[in-house]
Amino acid sequence: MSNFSSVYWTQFIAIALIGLGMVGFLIRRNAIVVLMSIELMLNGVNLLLIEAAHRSGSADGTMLVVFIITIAAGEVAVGLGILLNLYRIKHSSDTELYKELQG
Amino acid sequence: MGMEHLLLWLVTLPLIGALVCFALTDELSKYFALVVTLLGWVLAFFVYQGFDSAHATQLQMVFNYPWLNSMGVSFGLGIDGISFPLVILTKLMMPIAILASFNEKKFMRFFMSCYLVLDSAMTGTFLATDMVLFYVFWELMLIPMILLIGVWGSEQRVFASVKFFIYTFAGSMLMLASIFYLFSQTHVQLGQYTGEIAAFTKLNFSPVEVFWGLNAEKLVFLGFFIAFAIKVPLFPLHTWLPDAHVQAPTGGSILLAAVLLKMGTYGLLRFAIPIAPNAFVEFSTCVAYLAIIGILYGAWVAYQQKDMKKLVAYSSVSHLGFCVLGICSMNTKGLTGSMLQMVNHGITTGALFLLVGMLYERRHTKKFEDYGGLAAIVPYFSILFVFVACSSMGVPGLNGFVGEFLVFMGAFEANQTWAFVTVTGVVFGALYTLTMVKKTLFGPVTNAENRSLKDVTLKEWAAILPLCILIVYLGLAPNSFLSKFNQSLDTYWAETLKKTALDAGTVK
Amino acid sequence: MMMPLLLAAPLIGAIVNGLILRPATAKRAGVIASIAALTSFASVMVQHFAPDAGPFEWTWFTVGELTVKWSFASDPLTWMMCAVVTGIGSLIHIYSIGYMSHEHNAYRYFAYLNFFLFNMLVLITSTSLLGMFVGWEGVGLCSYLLIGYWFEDINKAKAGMKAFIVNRIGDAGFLIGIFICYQLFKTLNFAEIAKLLDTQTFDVRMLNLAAFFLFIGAMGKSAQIPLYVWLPDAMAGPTPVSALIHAATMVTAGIYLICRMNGLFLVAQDTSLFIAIIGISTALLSALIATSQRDIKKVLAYSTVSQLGLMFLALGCGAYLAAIFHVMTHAFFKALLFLGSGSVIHACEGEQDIWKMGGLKKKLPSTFLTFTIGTIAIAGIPPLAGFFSKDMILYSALTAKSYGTTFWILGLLVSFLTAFYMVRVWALTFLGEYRGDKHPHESPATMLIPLYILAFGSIVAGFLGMPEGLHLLPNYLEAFLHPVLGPLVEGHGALSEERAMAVATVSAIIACSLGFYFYSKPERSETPGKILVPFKTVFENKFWVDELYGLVIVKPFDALCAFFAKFFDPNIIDGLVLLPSKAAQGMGSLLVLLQTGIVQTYLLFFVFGLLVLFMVLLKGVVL
Amino acid sequence: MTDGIFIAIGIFTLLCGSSVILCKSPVYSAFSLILSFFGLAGLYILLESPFIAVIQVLVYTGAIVVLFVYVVMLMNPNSSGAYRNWIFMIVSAFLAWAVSLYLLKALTLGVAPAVGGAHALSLKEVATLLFTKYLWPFEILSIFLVVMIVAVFALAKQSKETPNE
Repeated sequence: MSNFSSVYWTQFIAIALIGLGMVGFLIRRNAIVVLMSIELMLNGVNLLLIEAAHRSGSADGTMLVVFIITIAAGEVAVGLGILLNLYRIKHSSDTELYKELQG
Repeated sequence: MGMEHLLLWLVTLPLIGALVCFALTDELSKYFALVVTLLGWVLAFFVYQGFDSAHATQLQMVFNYPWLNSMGVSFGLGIDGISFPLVILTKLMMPIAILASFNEKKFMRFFMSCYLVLDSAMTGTFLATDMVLFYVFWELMLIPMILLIGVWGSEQRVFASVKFFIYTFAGSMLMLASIFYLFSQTHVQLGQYTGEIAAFTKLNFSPVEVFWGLNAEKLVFLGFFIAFAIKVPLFPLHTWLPDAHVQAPTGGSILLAAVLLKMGTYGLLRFAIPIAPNAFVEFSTCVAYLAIIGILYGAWVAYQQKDMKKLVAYSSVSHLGFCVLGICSMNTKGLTGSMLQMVNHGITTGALFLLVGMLYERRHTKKFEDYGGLAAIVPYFSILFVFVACSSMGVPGLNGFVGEFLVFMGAFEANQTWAFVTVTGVVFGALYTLTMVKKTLFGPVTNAENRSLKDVTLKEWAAILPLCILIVYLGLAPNSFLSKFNQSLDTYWAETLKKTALDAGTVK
Repeated sequence: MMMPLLLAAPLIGAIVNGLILRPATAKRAGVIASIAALTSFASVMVQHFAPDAGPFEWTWFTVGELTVKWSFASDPLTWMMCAVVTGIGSLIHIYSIGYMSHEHNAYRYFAYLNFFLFNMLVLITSTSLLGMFVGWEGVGLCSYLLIGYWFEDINKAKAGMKAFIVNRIGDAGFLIGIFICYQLFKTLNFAEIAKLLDTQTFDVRMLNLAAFFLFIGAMGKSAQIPLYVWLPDAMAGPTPVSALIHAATMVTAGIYLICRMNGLFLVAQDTSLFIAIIGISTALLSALIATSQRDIKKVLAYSTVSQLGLMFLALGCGAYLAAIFHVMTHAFFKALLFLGSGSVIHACEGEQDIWKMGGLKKKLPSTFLTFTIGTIAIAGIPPLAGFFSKDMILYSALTAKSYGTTFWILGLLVSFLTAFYMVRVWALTFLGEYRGDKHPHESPATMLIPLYILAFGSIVAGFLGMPEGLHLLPNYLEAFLHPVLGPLVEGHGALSEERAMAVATVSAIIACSLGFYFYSKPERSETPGKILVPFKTVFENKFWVDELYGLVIVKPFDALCAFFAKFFDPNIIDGLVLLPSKAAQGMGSLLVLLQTGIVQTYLLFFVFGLLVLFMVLLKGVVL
Repeated sequence: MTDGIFIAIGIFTLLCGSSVILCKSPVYSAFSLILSFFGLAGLYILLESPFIAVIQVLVYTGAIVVLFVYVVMLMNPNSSGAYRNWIFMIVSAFLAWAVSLYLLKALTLGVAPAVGGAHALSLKEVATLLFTKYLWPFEILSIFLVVMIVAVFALAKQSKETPNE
């Protein structure tokens, strides 16, 4: 398991994850799914970091991943808190309804 | 009080008065402001006496106080032939403007302090011998004027004051650009930065074409010229004047017409022409055309106006066109004529606005159709109205004629077709003035409120009488006033155009 | 001492009446005004018989090399004009006491009248063109105020304004004339100009131009062809005003100007010819119009215009003496006719239509007598003033250098028409039965005395300038005005002077009898109308000149001003000024559309931005 | 052989990832998220960093996704219109595809050759690194977490006051 013939695969998967996350938070109307797709993108980045750490052998990459995970946790907590409040007002999590801040 | 402090007092007295005015009650501030401006008369009288007409070309009573030493800018005040009549005019019109706004209802204290700040700013602009100081006063003058129009004006006052401010301010931005360029040139050409206007006139410009075939001198001239043309107001840049006048309170209108419009022509004489004489010589023909169009256009548009103040505003465009034409004719007669026309226009239009203000205070309307047949009801008012209308038309024997006649002589000497065209301006001038007189005074009394109008009150007599006396005095014996600054105007062209293409023979 | 008093008296009278005393009754105001006029008349008389020190001088303004002085001349021409103006002026002041008795604040009228007298005297006595211009415009102003005296009626106010504007057009021409004169002679003083004209020679074209523009000024003031339209409308003012201003004094200012500058006009030959042509054509046109006017004052107004035309004919032909002589005689009998018509109108309580009068011979005997003398004088019947002065003009026209005979024939036709319409007016008002519904009564004494004096003047005035040929009386006027107007030019025309006089008299007598024949009996008074029906309508509507002016000048000018005031200024120029502010608002409203409020749209922009960023950073890399 | 397992797990993760964004009801997308995280953990193990894999499973999947599921249950979302309009989907798909391509290009450009032996990262190494080089970020992170908790409490409290109509 030590070495792979090519780095290509992991990067492909990571970037695919990021792309999926990006598509996700653009097309879904449900706010929660938007948050999930952001998580997806973050994990795509983690994968890239781990692959780099693995390839270069230094543990910096893993450190970064740990930090990313904690931040993601915080971010989700606040995100969901806000969503709950919005839900309390709008009784729906559909992003189309939250349009008061219009021009 | 030594002579040199006189000018300093001339500028700062009203400023101090303005500050004190804040502290007084509404009632008291009225009379206090009047006293301050009458003191202004006294000071002006001293200046009138102290001014030595023999050498009116040099700056007299110079007061200099180092202000921004590093930049070579000093708080310099001085008076010479060109600024002398206009300073006297400013000090003369102040108490009249204050008298005209005695029965203002709201914020009288601030109203009066606005006037006093305006007074000091205007006097400062005329007396400043330092470019930066001139610009400071030039901008300071706008602020009280905006407040006067914006706070105490009539219906669309805010629109008018914003338009007035932005229009004039945009112009002075161009001027600022020219000032910066000149300032930098002083360092390059004269070794060290200096704000002195005299130093500015000694600069010479590189003939290299910057863009559109305009070299540095032409650009500097245009910078100054556009700012002053807006203020004059010259033909295409005049549309702020009717709005500002219609919405301004009576006192504001008087000062706007009597003094602020003269800033433009004064600026041309003091800054634009001496600093960039070649450019002026080249542009003088098209400036003259603009002035001529302004004269005729102002008269034609005034003829069709429904609103009294708008009519008088457009008449100011026409009268000021005469002043600019006088300057562009580039000879002593034209210049003296334009200088006299500035003073005369200030007095006549000031009186006209005073009268219109009287009607506005009684009927609160400026439209012609609300008036008609007043001659039977208010005889004294109608005598004054016809008298001032005659002076505005330029009937000889009154002050309007002398200025116009000299401008015509100057224009005729410079270019005969100019004179032929502008003389018809005299006919149109009579046309719109008489239409105004007909619509307000003659004909049957159309609506009932006019019947109960009361005639001129004592306060109004106090305001209008000095103007009438001056109208007759300047009409019949302008010589004593003229001889004061005559000498400076004779040598003005000799000096300023000496540096220009005199040898190139462009000047006739 | 006399000269300042001459001017000061009417000015003080005006100020006392108008501003200080403002007396309630017309009588008191009239008395003050008349005293002022009489003192100035007296000072003129004293001035002549005991001339005091030299001209009274005072500098008005000096600018560079141009110095303008107020100074008052006392040469014979000025004296004669002052005598005529103040003499007839004071008579009219006395007359108007009676005429304006029922006006409630007549002090205003008398103040204006005195102020007018002052301005006219300034015009006549000033020694420089500019001083004259001051009087010129002052007189225009007073005629504006007096015509629009009854300002309640808007049409009268409009007539006043029309008079002032048309005069102003003439004054604009006058101003240009002054500029050209100053450019040529470097001075505006008459004496100096005359001296310069004798000594140096100037470019004839420029002289003609200067003369032409000065003539435009004269045209405006003395109502010649293009600028005469204001005089008939000026009848809106009270009748004494018409008598004083529009018959005797103001309208003659143009002629006085040309006589004063006779040196210039003598040299400028083609302008003089132009003046003669304009003069005779105005005379002919207005004489034709006068034949079919209904309003008595309009007839007299047109007759004044035609008599002025004759005077300008004389000026054109170089006979300045003839013109001045006619000015004097015309002042007498025209003032007499106007005041006579004034007392007729006063009697018929404001009725001015001659077809509604008639048979006033019995009710207004003295007015009838004086009016008859006036009619005979103007018609040119020998012993009276009109004959001599008109004949001098016709003879000078005959002996003129170019087109002598044609001018003479046309002049003869004009005097024929004059006699005809004057007898028509005379007959319709005084003969036959009274056709109106009022009950006319004789006017008070104050109105009749001036009429008698003027009647006497009309008879005697002719003898002053009798031509030498008749060997009856020496030509006093010629001797008196010789120094100023130069010698009487002796020319020779188709006829000798005596024969020309005879022809003129015969034509006048034929015209009078024709007029008398037609208009004395009511049934026959319609016939002339029927004979020349097509012409009658043309004459009655004054050749539609006013309507033509309205169409060609007034309407397009109003349209032009309305275009500028209502469309061009607010939309184009103001539009350009407000353009930046409107553009800013427009842009603002566009950008607002981007703010949909939905989170995803912002995320889309975010991703799009990312893409662009990558494109920029990885320029070389092609996907 | 290990390549094969790696690709299999990779494809499995991608499938779960796509089902996260494609399923109509959020509940299914939450569960597919969990599955994709397990796939990821597998990949981490294959990349010889078991510590991260454990963290991934414990913290990420255990805590965060559970929170998601919990909130999804609270909001009982109706899976009405799940997706935005068509044009929006096409545009966003294209953009995502373009960005990913660029990312791929960028990564391949900057790849440094494998330097030094690729060896499994022992926990000791990670821990020493944590407390030496990354001490400050670690402390700041703790402050960040405290702030996060306070924020969430504030949000929660606020919800009590707003009248839940």
